[in-house]
Amino acid sequence: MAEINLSDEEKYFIIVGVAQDIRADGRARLDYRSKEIEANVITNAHGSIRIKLAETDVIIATKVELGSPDEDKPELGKLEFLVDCSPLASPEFEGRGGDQLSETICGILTSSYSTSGAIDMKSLCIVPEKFCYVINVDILVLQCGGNLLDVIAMGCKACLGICEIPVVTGLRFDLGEPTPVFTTDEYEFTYLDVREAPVVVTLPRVGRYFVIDATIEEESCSKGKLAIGVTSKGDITSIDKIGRCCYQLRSLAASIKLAAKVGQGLNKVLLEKIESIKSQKKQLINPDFPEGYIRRKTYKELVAGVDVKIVRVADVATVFAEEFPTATYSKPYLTEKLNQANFFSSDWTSGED
Amino acid sequence: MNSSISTENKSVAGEGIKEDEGYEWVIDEEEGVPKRKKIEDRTKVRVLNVQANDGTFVMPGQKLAVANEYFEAGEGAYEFANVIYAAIVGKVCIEKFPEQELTVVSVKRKGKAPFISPTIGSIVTCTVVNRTYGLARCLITHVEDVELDDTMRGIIRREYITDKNRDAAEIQSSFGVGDIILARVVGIGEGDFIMSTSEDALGVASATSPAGYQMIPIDWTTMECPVSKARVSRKVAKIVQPQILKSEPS
Amino acid sequence: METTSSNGTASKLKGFSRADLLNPKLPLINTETGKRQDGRDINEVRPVFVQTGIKEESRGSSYVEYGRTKVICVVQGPRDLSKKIDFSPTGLISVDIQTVGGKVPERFTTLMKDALEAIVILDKFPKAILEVHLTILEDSGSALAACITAAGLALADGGIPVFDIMIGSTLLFDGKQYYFDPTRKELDALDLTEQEINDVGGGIITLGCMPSRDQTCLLTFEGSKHQ
Amino acid sequence: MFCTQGAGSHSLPVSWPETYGKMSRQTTVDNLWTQNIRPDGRSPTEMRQIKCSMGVFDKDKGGGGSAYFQIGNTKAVATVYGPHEGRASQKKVGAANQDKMTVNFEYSSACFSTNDRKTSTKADRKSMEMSCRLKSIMDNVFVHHLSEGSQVDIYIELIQDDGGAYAACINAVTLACIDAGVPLQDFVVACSATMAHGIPMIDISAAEKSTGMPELTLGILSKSKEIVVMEQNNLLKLIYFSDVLNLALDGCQRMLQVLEETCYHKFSLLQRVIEANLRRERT
Repeated sequence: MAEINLSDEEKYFIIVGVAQDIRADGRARLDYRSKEIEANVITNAHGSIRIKLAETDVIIATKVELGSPDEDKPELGKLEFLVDCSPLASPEFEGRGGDQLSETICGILTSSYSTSGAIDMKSLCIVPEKFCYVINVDILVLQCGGNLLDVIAMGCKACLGICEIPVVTGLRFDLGEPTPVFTTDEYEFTYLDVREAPVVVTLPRVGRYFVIDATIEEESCSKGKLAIGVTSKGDITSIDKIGRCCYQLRSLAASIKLAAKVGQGLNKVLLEKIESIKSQKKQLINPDFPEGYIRRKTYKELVAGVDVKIVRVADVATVFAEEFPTATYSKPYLTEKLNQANFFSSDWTSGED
Repeated sequence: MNSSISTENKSVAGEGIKEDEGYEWVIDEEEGVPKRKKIEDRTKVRVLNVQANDGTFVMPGQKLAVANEYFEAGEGAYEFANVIYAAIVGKVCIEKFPEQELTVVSVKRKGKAPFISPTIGSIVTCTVVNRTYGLARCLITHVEDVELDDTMRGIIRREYITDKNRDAAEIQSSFGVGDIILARVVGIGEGDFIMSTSEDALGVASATSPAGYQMIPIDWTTMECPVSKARVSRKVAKIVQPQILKSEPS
Repeated sequence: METTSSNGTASKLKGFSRADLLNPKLPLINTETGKRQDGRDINEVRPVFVQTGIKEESRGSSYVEYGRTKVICVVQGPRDLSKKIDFSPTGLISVDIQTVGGKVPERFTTLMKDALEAIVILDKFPKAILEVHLTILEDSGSALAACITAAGLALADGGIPVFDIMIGSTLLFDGKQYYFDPTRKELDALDLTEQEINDVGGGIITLGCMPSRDQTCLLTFEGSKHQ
Repeated sequence: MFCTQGAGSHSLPVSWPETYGKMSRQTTVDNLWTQNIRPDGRSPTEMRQIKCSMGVFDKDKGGGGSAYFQIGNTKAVATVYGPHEGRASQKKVGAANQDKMTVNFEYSSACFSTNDRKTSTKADRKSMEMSCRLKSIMDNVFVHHLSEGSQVDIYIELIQDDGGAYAACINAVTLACIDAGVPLQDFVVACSATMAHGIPMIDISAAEKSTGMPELTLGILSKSKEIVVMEQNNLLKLIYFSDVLNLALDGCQRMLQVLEETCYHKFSLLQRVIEANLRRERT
């Protein structure tokens, strides 16, 4: 994390303060600061969040793409993280500077989301072996205050929660290869079920005590920290020791219990926030928004619904054609359609009157 | 910073608490909160209770002795929370210094000598790499008598050459490129170590003349090439020159 | 599901991919003998082989074998800091891990770097950098643990002042039992993404500990553990 | 996003839903001709909603300045680390022109800024080129003799690119420099304009740009009306060039109005705080 250097007296003041359960900004050891979460910050992303916790400021956007699953996991969708430390946070992130930090954060996130319980990966797969949703979670760090890892993990969970995944209405078989057909209605989407997703709690060790939600000063006078991924049920999904300190075995068990308790509280607050954002979105669109989560049609249901026939797709992209599952596209049909929309008239292309 | 609260305000702190002697109020260094600490009986302190006596084979992390003002961790050992631990693999050796009432517990290792980084005050042998008006840049190859794996960079400034006429000395007339010199590390600078050759025993130990022969010092400021009799001015180190030892018997 | 597609995609969609056919996932415990697949008991560790001083001109070197996992570690003496890296009052450590063909997850290097910085007494060689090179010859389970032990021994062999010798070990549990020193086959058998493993709480722990000071200098855990 | 409602958010008339990015396909070309309405419902001479604020990150550590500029959905954030002693590596380069202030510029756009996500991080060709362009603009605006030999780090991050990104970056940098107290000769204000179907239009959005319309970005010094930067891509008939230029100039004036009001607003805040202290001392 970006370090600021303090004099020894300041460090001693903080360490002794933490020992007496009074921190530099008046909080007790286990108090969490309030955070502001703002939704829909990036309009051309499927879900975007901006989290600001005192000095840490992070923008997270998720974009959903159509990709193909890995060979060894044919039935699962894919979830990719990319952390980008912008030089706005501190001059040392200029050019290649921030790579070391973003790699560690990426590693921790992928390891805590890799267990299947976190996100229901099976529902992200459209056609096993062939097509699946690839959710790209891009994290942009604008300001690097203390507790960066917690804020990013919370942001990821919130962002995945409100990410709108377009719905596959049907399957089109051309030359025997099933290709998914997406809905054209902007307001028809489904949400991911994020109740199981983990939240990371970092416990920097200041003096002999663990501290929750450390400010940047406290982090610079702590030698190391434990990053523990906790789900809403209190299970631990991943533990990582970062930094150069070593822990007594006894204190490890105590800190994990502590993190589990704090993680549950964090999860509860976050889930409420996600629900509130979704309900706001509901008022925006038609009131009969489907309750809860639409269960996406599995591959078998999609295929059963379509009577399979080999269909030749016209080579010109269908710009204005409506979607008929069994429509036959002949060339004259398309040209007549495009003339209707005077696509070939001169003024569209060369730009003069 | 283990300052102990004097006895008169002990009553203030412990009104209700039963006064059992053997405990005193000491401000805990880490916590900053007065804590009751057992009074260590000072009498037994002088005796060294040692887990590992002299000459035993030791692994890093093994407890050696209890540390207090009379015992210290020497080289190859480190002290943590008043206990001396071994830091390297080797044999324990305990040296007593009666006049300072101090015994030093250290771990020595035969075979490859452990790495010693040039610290302030250590004498260092180095070879001069290049010279400018203000300073001579050289590569440190040995620290005291331990050879380094990899050379470290050091510089000698013009003012640090001699104590006598400090500003009359010049780099050109005291060091030549390629000379092997003895110097003392004065400071750990930004990129290179700052060294000085102000004492008499420091300076050029051996230099090769333009003709390529080992030069012999004539007096403490000039050296002569035995073959071409060319004279070059150097700041010669007042140490017994190896050639003189060789040429003594003849 | 009678798709008339000809090019054999039907067999794929029956759930058996090529990877499954090559190395079928055997259950962790062999039902007849009650022991593990390779005949070890649950809390039995694979035979360990250790050798130090295998490379002459380096400061310290070691070779460690955990069963068939082989790791070589070479420590190059504290070198002078090049001009690029700015001044640091204490020493620095640079770690790089290579495998023979294949990729090392970059989390290994960051974890190892943190562990080594916790172990080595850095202020004994200011302004110098210690280079630790680790090569994983073969990874058949608990490679990170073998790396930890190799690095600890190489440092001791090189006479670098350390707080304690570092020992690494890996533990695998699938909710019911704890398996010591899992092999690569057992790690693959415990597929974390299966749902029932996660309800019960399976996972893999790698721990690097300092025996005489009973502190841990490296700890990673993956999976889900119930309280 | 960054600015609260009160602090310096100056909205010009907005007449289309927030997520206008998904341009509805029904507004075809004839709609533009007859009712003079652009695909996203704006009249040709109407700019998108502008929100800008200064001092976004509390950069009290190190005397820096920061600013956020949003026009429509194009969002840019800039931070400036005030004139400080140049780092050793850059210093040698700047030793030649000792009287000049060395400017260290870095432009980076977020991966999610454009519609299709780009995975390459900062050091690709486009961001390098953009940094040089912005650097050349700002060089002739700085007052060099006031802080010779010192170095200014300017970092700009494009959060969302929805057309007119280059103009947004320039405005954001100007605001950030003012917030950081870097001596500037004059405001640099930039605006983009285009010409389509014979009608000059101001401040084009990504949807319009994607249909092949030429984009002219104009940056001027506000007081002296000198043109600092003028860049244009795609085809534009020469006979229409003057109309587009005048429209862009007019756009810059309106943009200047907004920037100046933001500065007054910020410094009036300071003014009010100082007066409050004075009053408290007197009573």
